[in-house]
Amino acid sequence: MTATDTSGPHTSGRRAPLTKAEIAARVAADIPAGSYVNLGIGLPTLVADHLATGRGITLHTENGMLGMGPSPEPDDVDPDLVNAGKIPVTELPGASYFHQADSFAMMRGGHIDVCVLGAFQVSTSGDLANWSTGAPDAVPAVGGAMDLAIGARRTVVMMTLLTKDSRPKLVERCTLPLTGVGCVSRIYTELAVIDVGIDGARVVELFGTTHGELEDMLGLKLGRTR
Amino acid sequence: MTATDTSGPHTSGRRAPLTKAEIAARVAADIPAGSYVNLGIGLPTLVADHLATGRGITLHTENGMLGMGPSPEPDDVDPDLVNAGKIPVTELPGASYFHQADSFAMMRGGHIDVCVLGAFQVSTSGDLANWSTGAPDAVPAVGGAMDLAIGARRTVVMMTLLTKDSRPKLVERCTLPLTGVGCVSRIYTELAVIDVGIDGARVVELFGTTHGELEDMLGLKLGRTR
Amino acid sequence: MSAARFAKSALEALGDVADGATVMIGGFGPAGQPTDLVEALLEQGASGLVVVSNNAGNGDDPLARLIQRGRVAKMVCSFPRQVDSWHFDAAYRSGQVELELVPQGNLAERIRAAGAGIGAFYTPTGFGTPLAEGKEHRRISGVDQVLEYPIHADVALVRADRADGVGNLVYRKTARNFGPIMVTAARRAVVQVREVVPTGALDPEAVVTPGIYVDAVVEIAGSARGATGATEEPA
Amino acid sequence: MSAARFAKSALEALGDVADGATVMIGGFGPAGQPTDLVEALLEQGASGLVVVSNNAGNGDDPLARLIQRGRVAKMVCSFPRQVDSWHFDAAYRSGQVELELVPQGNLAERIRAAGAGIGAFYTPTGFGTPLAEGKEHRRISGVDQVLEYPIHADVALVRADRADGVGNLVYRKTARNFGPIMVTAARRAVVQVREVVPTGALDPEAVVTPGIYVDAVVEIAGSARGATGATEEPA
Repeated sequence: MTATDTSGPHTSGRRAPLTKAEIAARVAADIPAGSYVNLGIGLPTLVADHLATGRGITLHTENGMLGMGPSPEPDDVDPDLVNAGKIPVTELPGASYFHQADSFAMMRGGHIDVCVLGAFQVSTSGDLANWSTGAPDAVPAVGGAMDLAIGARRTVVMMTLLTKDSRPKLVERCTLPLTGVGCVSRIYTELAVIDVGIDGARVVELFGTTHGELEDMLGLKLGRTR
Repeated sequence: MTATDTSGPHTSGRRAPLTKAEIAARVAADIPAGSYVNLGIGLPTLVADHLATGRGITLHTENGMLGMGPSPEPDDVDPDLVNAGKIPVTELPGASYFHQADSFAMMRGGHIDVCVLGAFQVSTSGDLANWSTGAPDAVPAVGGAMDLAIGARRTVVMMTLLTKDSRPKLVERCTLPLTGVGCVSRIYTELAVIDVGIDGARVVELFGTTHGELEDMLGLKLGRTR
Repeated sequence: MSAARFAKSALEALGDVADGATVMIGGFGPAGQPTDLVEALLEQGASGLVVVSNNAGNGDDPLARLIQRGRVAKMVCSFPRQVDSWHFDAAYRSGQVELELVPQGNLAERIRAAGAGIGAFYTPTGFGTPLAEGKEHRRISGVDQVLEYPIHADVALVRADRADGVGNLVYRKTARNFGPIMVTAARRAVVQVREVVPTGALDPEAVVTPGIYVDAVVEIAGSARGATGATEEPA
Repeated sequence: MSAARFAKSALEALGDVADGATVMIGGFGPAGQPTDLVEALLEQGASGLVVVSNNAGNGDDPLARLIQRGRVAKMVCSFPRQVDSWHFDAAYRSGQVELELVPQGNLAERIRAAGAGIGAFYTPTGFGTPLAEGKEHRRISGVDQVLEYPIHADVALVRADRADGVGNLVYRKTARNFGPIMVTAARRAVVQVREVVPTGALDPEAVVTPGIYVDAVVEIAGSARGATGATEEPA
């Protein structure tokens, strides 16, 4: 599904960094037809725009629905029909509703094929930190993040590779409070697609940078897929 | 709800033993209006005939239904609509269907007010044995007995007081495999209504026998309610 | 539970709530919030409450005002922080309200466990995170899991779409959320509905909450589609 | 799971079942038995099966014949003994089939736990009885409870009433029983329905099993109301 010949990751190094929409499209391209998918709040919601209809991809929203459609026209907003970000959505043919325990059973029982989450930090071993900035005066909130992170068959992260003050978000070890341990399998960023996990971080694809530049930027030794 | 003045249990001693239908009526008389009730297979099913309509009593069947009605006319038998004994039943207005986990959650979560079960043995402390005769060659089967015994708010037993070979079924200690520990609060039999539990066995009402005769018959010391 | 009672007002449906009671409040953001019942709780006066709810109030909605007035001693929820959760934020920062932060799936499963008579359960959610600190855990089938306990309540306040004469309920779209499990976990479940319909009018195959779980029902005319005020709040 | 496939025959829907597989079979007595799918399993030929089902066959129904032919190594069920369970009785007495007897509520909850990602749970059911012997237990909130583990399966065979084009299912009356939980607990869920209806024809509020749980569907004309043969069996 992704580039696996060794020339792939490296010859693509001189392409430009991706826009957010392009990252979303790149995430979408990896989602197999027929998948059940949960998109986390924030950046990952952009992925929906790139899931072509006709591929039979069904969106789950953990507040209790399968078959979620796009935002409604203003006149069609229904306050009883919202997504996990409390944003009004619509219902597609074949939709179904269920209560919170059933919805999280669906997620926690491993029935969702792909979950796309945002992140503050991801470790090279796949640990995820995406619910708390660790600021001492912050009001904490976790929502479904911890369930989503470990419940899906495959959890991937869509994020910028650097924070606003240019610190790497892909790290040897997360310093922020964890959401889940070893749960992320791949990150999609503006500069690279990188697999993470027990084998460490391995570059899958580069955009507007080189393997060496990326290693320098992150202060990490990165492997290559295959 | 039951006789609580001390004259009650004793002056009633010279009434005749109850028929099975009369035991069922006696059980029914103790069930408060508005109750949700589960009737075990066998003898307890007779209780349904004595639950007057208009008292708002709703029958639960653990195979997945509330609002169970009586047996259908032969032409109206529906193989998709059976009770826990796999006998065809009917649906009353206000009925609802649910799956096995939800049905047993209803039972196990303490939402059923009264469960009426049959028994092989009940101990004076309220232990129940009603699923296995202990015969070495028997094919065992338990069904929902263990869940029903301990799940309901109040579990009572309807049974004959003696086995076919005249051995007492109310015993100091069950010798047959247990269904549940300390779960029965009252037994209804042809000769007596008896409370059981941590305070031991206490006679509530007698039919055609005396307190002393009953003690001799059972080989037990019996208390009196109040 | 005995048969559902139909009340003439939210306050009558609510009945007596003791100081220090644990109160579950349904809803996920505005969807499914039992706004009129929480208003009634404000009026009723109980304090020192433990409130179990996914969120901790938006803007000046009734739950937010309950917190503002110091009536809530503790919130058990997954996502208290909202752009307009200023009353909770202030109460939390001043130490006026205690917070038990629970992952949303654990919140749902713990409420379900209370209703289903489960004593405790092991789940991988939260293992290795600050929210599992101090909790018992063990490795089962190669996966590290945390032991979680049920959450029971004295009262559950829930909004549904329709009830029939025996208290069977159906909900509407994602407003279903916590309602069906909260009514199972509370000693008393109080429900506001848009419409009470005659017994027999709900399809027995489509009943979501059987009447056995429902203790009191109040019909609030026009309480569907956020007309109780929920729509006025930012999402 | 990926989108449901619609098969032309029960055998095609069943697909490959390996020797030694764990197979869940829905139904409570005749109600909800996926008779045609179990017939297909007979024909398909897998042996050494572990079968999880509330009962262990009636008369000469397909499950009874599966046992009779020595294809079942172990039954996991709550109530194998029926007036006409002669094939199971004989196989059990001769030691040909192993039996794990499970209280019906534990059977249901363990199947649900498998589908819901619960690692294990404590329940009071069975404590102090022979069926809890050797099991871990502890006292929680003053009640003795037994630790029970999930039951997973390779395949679930289930009967529903209708399916739509994405595999959403509705059931009929007490034939619902184990279907909705078994499809969540199996790596592959195969469903026989009376009727396949167009996507959009099922009310999203009344869907009992969302299509995510369904891998293969076969329409068996006239399979409602026991017309698949279940009615011929004594209750």
